[in-house]
Amino acid sequence: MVSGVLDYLWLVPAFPLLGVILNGVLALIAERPFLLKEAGLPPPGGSHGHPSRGNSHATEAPGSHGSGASGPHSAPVYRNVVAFLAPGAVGASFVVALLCVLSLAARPPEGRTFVQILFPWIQSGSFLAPVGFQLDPLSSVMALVVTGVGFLIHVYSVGYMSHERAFARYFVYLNLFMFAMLMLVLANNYLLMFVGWEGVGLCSYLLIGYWYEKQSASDAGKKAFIVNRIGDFGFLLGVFLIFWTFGSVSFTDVFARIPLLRDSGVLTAGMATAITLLLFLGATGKSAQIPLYVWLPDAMEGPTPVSALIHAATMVTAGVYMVARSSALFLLSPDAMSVVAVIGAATAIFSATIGICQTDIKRVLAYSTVSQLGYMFLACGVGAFAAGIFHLMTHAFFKALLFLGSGSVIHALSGEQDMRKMGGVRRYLPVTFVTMFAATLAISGIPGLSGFFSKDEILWQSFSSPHGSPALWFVGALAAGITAFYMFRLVFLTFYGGSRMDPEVEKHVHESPWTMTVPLSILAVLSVAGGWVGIPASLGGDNRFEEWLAPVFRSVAAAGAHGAATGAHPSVSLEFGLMGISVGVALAGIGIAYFLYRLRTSKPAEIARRVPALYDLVYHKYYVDEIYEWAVVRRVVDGSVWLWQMFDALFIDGIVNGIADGVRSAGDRVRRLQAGIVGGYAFSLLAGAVLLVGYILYRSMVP
Amino acid sequence: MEALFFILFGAIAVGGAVMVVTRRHPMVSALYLILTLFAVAALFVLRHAHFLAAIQVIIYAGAVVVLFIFVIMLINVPESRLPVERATIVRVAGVIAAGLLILESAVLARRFAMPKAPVSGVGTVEAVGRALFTDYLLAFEVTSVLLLAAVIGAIALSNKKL
Amino acid sequence: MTGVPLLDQHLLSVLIGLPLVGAAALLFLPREGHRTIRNVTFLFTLAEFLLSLLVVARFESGTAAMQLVESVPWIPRYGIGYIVGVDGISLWLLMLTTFIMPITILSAYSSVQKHVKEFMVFMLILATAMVGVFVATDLFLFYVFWEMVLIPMYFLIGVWGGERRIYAAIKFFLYTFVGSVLMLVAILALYFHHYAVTGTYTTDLVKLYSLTIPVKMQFWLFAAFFLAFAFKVPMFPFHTWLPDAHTEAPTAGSVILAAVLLKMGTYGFLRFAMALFPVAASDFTPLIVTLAVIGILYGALVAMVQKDVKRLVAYSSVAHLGFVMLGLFALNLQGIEGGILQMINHGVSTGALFLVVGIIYERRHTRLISEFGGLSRVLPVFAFCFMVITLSSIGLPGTNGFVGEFLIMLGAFRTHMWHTAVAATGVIFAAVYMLWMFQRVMYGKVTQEENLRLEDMNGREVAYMLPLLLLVFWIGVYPQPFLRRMDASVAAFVTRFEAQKQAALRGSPAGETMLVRYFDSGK
Amino acid sequence: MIEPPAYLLLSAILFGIGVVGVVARRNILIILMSVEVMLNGVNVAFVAVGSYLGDATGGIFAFMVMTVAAAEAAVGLALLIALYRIRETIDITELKVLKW
Repeated sequence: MVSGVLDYLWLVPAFPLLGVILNGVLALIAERPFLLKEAGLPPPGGSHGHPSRGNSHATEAPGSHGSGASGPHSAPVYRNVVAFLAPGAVGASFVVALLCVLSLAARPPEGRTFVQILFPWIQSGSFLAPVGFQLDPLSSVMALVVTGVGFLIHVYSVGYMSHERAFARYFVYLNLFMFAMLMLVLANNYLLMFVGWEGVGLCSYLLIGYWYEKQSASDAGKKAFIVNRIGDFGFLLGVFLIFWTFGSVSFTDVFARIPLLRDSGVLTAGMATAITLLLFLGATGKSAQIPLYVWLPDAMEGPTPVSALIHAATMVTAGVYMVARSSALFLLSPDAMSVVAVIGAATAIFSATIGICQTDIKRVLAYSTVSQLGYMFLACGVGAFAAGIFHLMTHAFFKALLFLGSGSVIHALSGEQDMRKMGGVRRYLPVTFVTMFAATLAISGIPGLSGFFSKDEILWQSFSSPHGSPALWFVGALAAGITAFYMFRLVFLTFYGGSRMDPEVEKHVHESPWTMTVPLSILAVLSVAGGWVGIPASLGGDNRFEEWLAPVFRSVAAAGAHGAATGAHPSVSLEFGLMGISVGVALAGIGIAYFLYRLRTSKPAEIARRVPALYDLVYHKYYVDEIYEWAVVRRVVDGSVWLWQMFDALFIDGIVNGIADGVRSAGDRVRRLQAGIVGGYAFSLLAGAVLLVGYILYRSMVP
Repeated sequence: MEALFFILFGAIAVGGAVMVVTRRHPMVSALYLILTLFAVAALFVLRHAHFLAAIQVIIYAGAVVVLFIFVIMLINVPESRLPVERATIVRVAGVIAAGLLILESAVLARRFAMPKAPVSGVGTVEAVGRALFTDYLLAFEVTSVLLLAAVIGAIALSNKKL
Repeated sequence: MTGVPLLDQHLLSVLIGLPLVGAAALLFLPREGHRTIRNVTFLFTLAEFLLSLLVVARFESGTAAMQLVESVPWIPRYGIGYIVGVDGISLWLLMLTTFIMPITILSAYSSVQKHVKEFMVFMLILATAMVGVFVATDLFLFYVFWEMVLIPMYFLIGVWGGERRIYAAIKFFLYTFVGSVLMLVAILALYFHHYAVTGTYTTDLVKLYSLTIPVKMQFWLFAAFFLAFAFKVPMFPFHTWLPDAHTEAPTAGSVILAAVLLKMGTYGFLRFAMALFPVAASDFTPLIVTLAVIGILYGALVAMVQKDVKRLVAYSSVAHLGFVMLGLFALNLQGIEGGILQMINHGVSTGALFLVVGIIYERRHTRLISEFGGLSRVLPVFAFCFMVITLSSIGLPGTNGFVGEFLIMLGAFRTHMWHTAVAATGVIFAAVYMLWMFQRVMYGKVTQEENLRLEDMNGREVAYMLPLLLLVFWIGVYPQPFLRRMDASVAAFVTRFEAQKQAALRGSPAGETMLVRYFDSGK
Repeated sequence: MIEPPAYLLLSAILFGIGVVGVVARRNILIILMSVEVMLNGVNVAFVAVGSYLGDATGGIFAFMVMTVAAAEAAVGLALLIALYRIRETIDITELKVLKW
């Protein structure tokens, strides 16, 4: 029976959770003695050849973690167990997910929604949020991407992290992340989704701050968590509104009740706008959109596989997934759709321009990620949810590959991340180079590769959909050109030209072990071929991907006001024209990159000198971090200090202690009556008696 | 007849009391105190409180005042070191207040209505004894505890190692 | 002898009495035998906890009535009775009290070295008083226990506290005492009102519930109760005793203070102030909700800039209790259940936080954040516990904090949408101050030489931390056992609240509330 | 026939004289004796009123007062002796350590 396999859906998140527990026990029991032994030792100075960690300050960080103390040769047994357990858990969950999806696919399209309720989680009055999973075409795409890419990155991590002291701790976090992410994508209600939503934020925090001894790393982790929490605040309020509007938080209930509530006037457009904008605030936090994107570039402080998994392929796309999941709600509110589209487009172009001037290889990729996420939101904003998810998937392949490739480079170059100190690495790292080049072609939108199909679908929809406009298309196309430019800039600076490497570093450059290159190769294949499931009809394909997702978004279209998700193409020739333009723009971007970084390598510096203000502005990321720091962080901290010292200590406690002091000083005065002279006391006693008897007398005379 | 005795003993009591508070040497005061106590005992007899009159003489005059005299002789303050009385504001005011108190009480006492049929015999040994060992038994027993406490207190206080 | 049924009949009294018996037993132990004294105290508190499990076992979740009731006339002439009972509102607070006691006693094994015997005696007296507060259903009895809590706590702070312990102890005592004196006046007023209406004197809470109190009288009585409980909670702006008391109290004192004593205030609101005076409670709701929201933000902001870990946690309590108050005054099922659950959660997480702080304080004798840094490297187990508790405190889903805060805000969102929206930003600030503190204490490099030599948590410390961690996840993942036992009582509370309110409003001349009339006359 | 007010008047006068002694004298011994005078004044009232009302309670009260007076005298004099040993004075104005 097909549903027999689906009954084991809960195993998909359960395997990583098991991995968390087992690895956690190992981390606390087996790994702790090693760490403590090391902690007693003074940190050895200087780095000697262990390219152990990806951080931007190679000269200070690697050595300070005691990299010499534990190499793979001296690895204790537990490390092997962890190295097997952690990827194994994710692999198992991938297999289960795959089987479940296959059995789901065997069902007729309308019946492709499977809900499994495990137990009630929070129940209070009419409110019920169960722990339940929902597998439908949308979540199955996500589940496969998450477990599949996640598995590859786990394998890669075994190699990449092999020199780390806290090996088990890393995999605990990574497995925990997989668990949280799977809860997010498989949840059957908004609240459980929120569990995964915050859970991945936590793992992101933990993994960014993995090298917690480094101030910048723990700062970045904290920043990521807090900025995400700002988004979560919106998400949470959105959930409240959903519950009090729909009376449920489960996806199926909410979407099923839309027509009824809309017709009865309970669900107004204003309410829909409020709900969706709050949810979208959550999405901007998680998916690093304006104005909450600032945490993602800093998140590159984490180990590179983490950047690949969390900050490129999976977690940051959760916002897109959530918007797509809530598409029925978003379609009720044209205003919200416009906001999503505009924010997406603005983020795409804004961060793409920042990417031009970055010199840190991972930061280029980080801004690229922000930009690509903007693309996905653009797609959602114009109603092309399927296209957004499609791009989400292809992006997961090629961006994970790009990060892993850059990780491989960094690994080979002893932790060097500055592209100005690379060059000509192609010779040493052939596999890395080839795979990364494929990914670069894919992201640039070269026809035939995965990125082309998904990106082109988005651009076409942003032009042709009822929610779209030529302006959105133009911004998108421009961003595509810039993307092609900075990606090839990255490739040229890193792999081509003469070596600018530190001679000391150059001696140790080596290709990475198989645990790293095999995932690279698999991802390269996916980057190239991953788009072939969604070749549009105009190019002779049948867009099977969109068809697969259609049940999710078709019911949306039926429920929503506008059925634009899979609108018929108005004109094939127009589509071809636009496709040609976007390919042309991409090629132009590549051409400019080739010109500037291969032919006239002195030109970039010259340009920078010619427009110093502009260059400075872009180089410093438009000073957004500084503005936030000045306008928000400092205000809040100063205000809090004021509240504490002036309001709390001076004002409130002033009143409290003032009362106390008043009583005390009054007592001090009254005390003088108690002079200690007995005669005085006797006299007051007597006076009291006289007054008392006088009073009695008075009362007896005056009735 | 009763009026005559009342005026006589009342005058003795008041006179003795005045002497008690005005004499410089405590020994003289103590002797006048005995006079006052006897006069009060006589007044008790006038009101048919024979038992009380008896213990007034036995306990008060016989024990308490003797105790006073004993202490006066024990510490034997030389004449020169007796406190010198001086009129301070508090003292003068105190005397005036005391006078006021007497006045007030006198006015109050005049307004005091009372059945005119004095019942004789309520202060006899039998009556007091009956009351004491029936209705007021608990109070009586508590009195003994009080006295015991006083004894212990007195002993403890006069301990040299205080 | 039918042992078990007898025990059942007097279960609550046994729970009240057992610690006192323990305290009496301690008197017969030699004062030098610290080990014996500690063990005996621990055994008594453990027995207390195990016995209290029997309460849960006997508890019927389907009914809203008081259960395990014992009612004995105490001062019959004045209608005062010894009446105890539990319902869904007090059950978990009782359990929290008995649960936290053995843990604090274990933590005091090492942290209290002077006057061990007296310390333990005070702890046991405190346990009796706290249990009494939560099970008393007679106003007079409640008041007795309520005041009885003050005395041992006063000594715990004043004798075993930090440098400014005397100041803190007196401040704590006076602050809360002022409130409770007002409450006493209100109790008397209520008592005489009951006599005036029915002709009998009683302090039985259940009988008083059915009393319809005139609107104007409700206003003043609620105001008095409000002050008493608001001081205790503490609500902004009556909170300034809390940071001082928490900071100066010994670890065990801080834990008890945070876990149980503060809950007496919120519990008092629910059980007495709101239940007895529904009209006034409704009138006060805007004020209280506003103060609660201010407290949430204020506590969070001020916590953020503290330099002393304990002060930080104390201010975070102000914020957390703000959430509880917000939930209670949402006046619907979700809000109140969330509020009660959050009382438990706060007891668990903040109690655990104080234990965590206590652990490093014992080793370094400082609470200043700047004295630490990089401890993760030296103390991995400690880091793990601290992390879990931090996450619980900031309300991460999957931990207990989330369930409570979520239900609170869900409930409050319905009745006070904008207040709740503002309060929700408190969740952000919670992350800011907790993570910032965690970063400064645990992350970075070890900067102080002494910190390198710190020892990780020992077996005893793990033993008392573990139950707390388990509870963090249990409530976070499967809160149903807790919520289900509240359902009937809270639902009945909400229903009765509305009914009483309507009845009282019918009784008042114009059917209008006090505040409305006040403002109308002001115009 | 003596009216009860006469006894009460006498009682008030005795009491007042005792009060004067207490407030106006410095010699502790005399103060103590003045207290005895005051107590006697009270006793007169008790006994007189008791006998007029025909109630033994008045007498009982007087009895109690005497007991208290005896106790008071004993403790008071003991205190005086203890004090005299330490301070070598029986002047009440010199005793003013009862303050802070």
